[in-house]
Amino acid sequence: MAFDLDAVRKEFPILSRQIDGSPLVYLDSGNTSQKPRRVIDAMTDFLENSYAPINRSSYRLAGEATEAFEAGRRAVARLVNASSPDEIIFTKNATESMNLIARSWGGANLGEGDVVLLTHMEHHANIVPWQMLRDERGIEIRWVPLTADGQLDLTDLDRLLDGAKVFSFTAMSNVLGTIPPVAKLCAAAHDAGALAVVDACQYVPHNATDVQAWGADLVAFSSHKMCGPSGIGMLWGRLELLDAMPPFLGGGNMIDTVTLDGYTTAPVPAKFEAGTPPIVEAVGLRAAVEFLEDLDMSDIRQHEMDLTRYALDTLNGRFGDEITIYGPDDVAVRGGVLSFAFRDLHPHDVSQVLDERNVCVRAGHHCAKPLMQVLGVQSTTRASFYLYNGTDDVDALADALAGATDIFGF
Amino acid sequence: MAFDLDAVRKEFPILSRQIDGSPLVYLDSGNTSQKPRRVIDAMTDFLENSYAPINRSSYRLAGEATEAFEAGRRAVARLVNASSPDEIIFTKNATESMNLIARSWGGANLGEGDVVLLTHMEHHANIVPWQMLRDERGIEIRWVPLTADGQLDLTDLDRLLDGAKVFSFTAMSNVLGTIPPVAKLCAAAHDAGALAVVDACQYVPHNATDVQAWGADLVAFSSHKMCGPSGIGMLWGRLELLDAMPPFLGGGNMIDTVTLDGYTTAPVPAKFEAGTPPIVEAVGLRAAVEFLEDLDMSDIRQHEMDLTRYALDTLNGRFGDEITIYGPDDVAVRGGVLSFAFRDLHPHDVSQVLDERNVCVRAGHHCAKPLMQVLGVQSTTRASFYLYNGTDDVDALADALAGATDIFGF
Amino acid sequence: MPGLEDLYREIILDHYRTPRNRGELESPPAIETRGHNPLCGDEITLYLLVDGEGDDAIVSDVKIGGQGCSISQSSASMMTQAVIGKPVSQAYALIRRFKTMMGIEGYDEQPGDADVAMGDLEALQGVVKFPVRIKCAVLGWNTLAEALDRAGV
Amino acid sequence: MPGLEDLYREIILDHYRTPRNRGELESPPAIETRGHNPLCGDEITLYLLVDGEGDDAIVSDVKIGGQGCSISQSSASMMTQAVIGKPVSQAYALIRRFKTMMGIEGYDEQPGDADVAMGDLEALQGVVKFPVRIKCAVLGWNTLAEALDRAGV
Ligand SMILES: Cc1ncc(COP(=O)(O)O)c(C=O)c1O
Ligand SMILES: Cc1ncc(COP(=O)(O)O)c(C=O)c1O
Repeated sequence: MAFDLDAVRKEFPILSRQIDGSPLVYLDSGNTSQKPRRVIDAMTDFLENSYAPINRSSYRLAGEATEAFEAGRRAVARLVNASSPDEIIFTKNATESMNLIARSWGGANLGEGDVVLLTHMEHHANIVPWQMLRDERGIEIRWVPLTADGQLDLTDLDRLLDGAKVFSFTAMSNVLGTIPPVAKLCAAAHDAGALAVVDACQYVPHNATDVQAWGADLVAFSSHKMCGPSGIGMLWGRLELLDAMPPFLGGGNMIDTVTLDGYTTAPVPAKFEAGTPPIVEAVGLRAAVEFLEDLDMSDIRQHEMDLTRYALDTLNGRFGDEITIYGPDDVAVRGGVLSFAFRDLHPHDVSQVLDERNVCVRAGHHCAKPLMQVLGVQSTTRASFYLYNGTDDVDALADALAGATDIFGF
Repeated sequence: MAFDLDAVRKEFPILSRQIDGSPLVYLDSGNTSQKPRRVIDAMTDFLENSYAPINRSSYRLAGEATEAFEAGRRAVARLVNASSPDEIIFTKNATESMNLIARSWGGANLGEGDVVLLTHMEHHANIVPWQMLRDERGIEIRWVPLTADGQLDLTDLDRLLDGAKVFSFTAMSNVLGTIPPVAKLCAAAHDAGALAVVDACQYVPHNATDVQAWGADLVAFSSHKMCGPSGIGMLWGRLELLDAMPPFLGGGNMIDTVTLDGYTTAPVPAKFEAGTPPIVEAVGLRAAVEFLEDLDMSDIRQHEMDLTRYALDTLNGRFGDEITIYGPDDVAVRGGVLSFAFRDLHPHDVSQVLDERNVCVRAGHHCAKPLMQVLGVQSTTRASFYLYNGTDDVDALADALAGATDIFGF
Repeated sequence: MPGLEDLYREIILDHYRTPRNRGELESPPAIETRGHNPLCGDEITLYLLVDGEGDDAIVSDVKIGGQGCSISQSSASMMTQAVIGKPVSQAYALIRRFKTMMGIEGYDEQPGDADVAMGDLEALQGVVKFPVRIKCAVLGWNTLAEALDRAGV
Repeated sequence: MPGLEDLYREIILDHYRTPRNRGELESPPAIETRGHNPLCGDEITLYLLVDGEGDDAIVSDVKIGGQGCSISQSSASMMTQAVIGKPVSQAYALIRRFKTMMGIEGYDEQPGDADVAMGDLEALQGVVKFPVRIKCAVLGWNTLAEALDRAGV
């Protein structure tokens, strides 16, 4: 079935909201996505009729709630082709997933002088947890640099990976849109004897994902960027690896037994899910996954590739030298994220002017300050697309940018 | 205004659900509470009309969403009488709050041989994080024992606190209902030079809470037990203390700046809120706090004291020696949590029989295995009350228990 | 909804009230394994004696200790009756059949499984209608499987 | 909704296009403080020279470095004009008045504050209607306050 943009948009209540008489042009999905009706309804219905504790109580309502929660886990496992639902850990967000990796796997396996390889286009979530580990135990962090068009410069990869114990990289940059060759990087990590960790926060919402085909070891992503609720993140890991990792947070549900003298841990996924989990959120997330599956991830990706092509052409065509769009031009290796500099206007002012026309973009460092330094800027303006965006949104963006001149009179 | 039970119940959609023709008798609120209409509506409305990223983008929708999120923080600050909203940290649940305390404060301040004092009635969330710290760095854990009626035995408190650096205790036991003298314990901790940490998970939902009057240093609690959404927990701390504590999770939002060489942290509360927070959940939590405030926490407490008295009298009266209810008999020092042993029936079977009549109770160790050992049992059956429960629920529980005999024919 | 009579069949209650093969065996020679259900805290200790090697290996004795609900206790009690004196291979087959009956996936029948009689164990079929109790019913079986694996004959 | 003309007043754009007192001062003797807005990454470096002691202390010079949006840049530029040559106590009073104008709580007016003229700074009043920009407008002011605190006269 062809991708039907109008039908898709009708599923998102907020997109029919009018602000001051004109519709919302939401171009900030790289930050967080809007939610379709069925996700909202799934949560409301669950709260009104079925809410109960999970894993702990044995009456029917609790059993059913547990089943609804686990159905969320199974849906996520299916979406990324995990070999078992037990390989999916629910966290609070992708950031917690990354911290879990650094602290649990890193805590058990990394010491003084051990090397972790990152890239210059990482989000803070894939930088700071490793820097904390560095401060604590003296690991060494190395960086894969970028080419002029914002792709990973893999020329020296073998040297950088030499002796590395972890290679952790984003599957899609939240600033440049760059999609590196994930499977190839995982294989290179393994060849060097390093763990392959993938920050798939920006990838999973927009692409068909197969963690097994990637050959990755650990993969982090977030519900709120893929039409699902806030308050729930995911970690996928190979079962044997997760089994071998020490726990992260301690408390109820993650234990097998507790005495005054000590505790033993439950099998995964419970081992990594201390305390009351995001119950309603898992129910909403399941609806989000089913929504994406019904549309088909490949069709979503195709739609976004077309749209990104259109956006690059439109903006470059209309503004020429006045606009600098960062990242690769080839949409086969980039997602629908367009960070740019516009004339000598500050991104905050650009965003302000666009907001006047209900065009919502992000201005700032996008939680990727090291990348800003590499690009030689303090901040950028970023438009990021999702399945509900169309060429009309790109046109609205371009029109609003054109209007910016009138105000600043440069 | 007197507490109007019928009016309160009408606010909870699930309570009008009929299962096999009879209503739900929900007696598992110590586990997690049901949600009133206005909490559900606040979240639905926000998702349909106002969802946007917070703290990161600068268009109006994002500014309004940030404001809605922060209003949740202010509401929580008001509820527990924090001296500033900045003292409220949003976590994923109380368990994360406890881990944050153990890892951040404990990590910075506790070493080999340092003493942490806990009590025999703690939840795993206030045990395992400290045991993890013990395994990691050799701290010593001491325990305050219990009296025969399930109160803290404070006879030896001074000796136990001697040399302790932390005293961490529950403000209300989730098994016994016991409410210890929190302010007195905080003062004793301070006299001994120890930090006073309070697990207020079971307290805040049922009692007017004043963290300043307690004189506590750090207090953990959870939204889902107080009519709010799942997926969001809270940590209150004195501002100077939070300011001095190192960060817990690393990533976006918690930083001031990041370079390839290192990071610096943002001021609290952001310092402890890495990644995309529970946005919609904070909006729902605000509605929950306002709901509780409108009813008045003191009236809620009075209602639950009356109900607990009625329940103790009814169950002891009807079943005499056949029932053993743990914990203090004086409702001035106990909340609405009744754990019991019934004849020689296993709690799982009791719960099963009650479930036949839609009476929902928890059977198990209640995430307090050390306490089970102290009580000399493997598990108990637990009925726990909240503002929507009434004497009819207690009667339904008693009737269903009476029916248990017919089946097992003991 | 399924009635309690589907769960608490008379034979189940009988095994609960009068559990068979309760007790301990000296270990070694017996293999001692523990199982428990973290949800409710139920604990079981199983003692296993195996006679012979390879295809000739026989489950010569099993004893059950620990505490649990009617379902976990009766299931373990019935299990001991079903496996004592049987070849180890049949005990494994029974574990597979039982778990399949409980709706647990990943236990495809193997040739010969169908020849293993379930007998009284059929009474536990009703547990499937009470999903949260499935873990109770299989507790003893998982513990037996672990003991057999450790016997490694 | 408030229009962009409420935000981008002509005088603000003028200070943005032609910022006053941009540059550096040798430090020491100047006090150098940095401020930034973690939301957007805006950075400001402020150099402060104070003459005299106690009640006689005067802000003798201020220079601004760093990058930022029109609001943070123009607000800092106007601020320099408003404080250079003024007594330190008046600079503090102006900070309080400015923050109060921005709707930031906890800055109750103190006796004498009302005497401090806001002048062109009134043009920034429109920022209040754009709450996310308030942080931009006060960035320079917070940085100045820190510098004055460090001067400690
Ligand atoms: C006393 C006590 N502490 C801590 C917790 C843990 O709370 P949460 O599951 O929300 O992390 C609970 C609830 O299960 C509790 O009752
Ligand atoms: C590439 C990337 N990694 C990690 C994150 C962090 O995700 P979250 O905020 O859900 O923890 C984000 C989103 O902000 C991201 O874009």
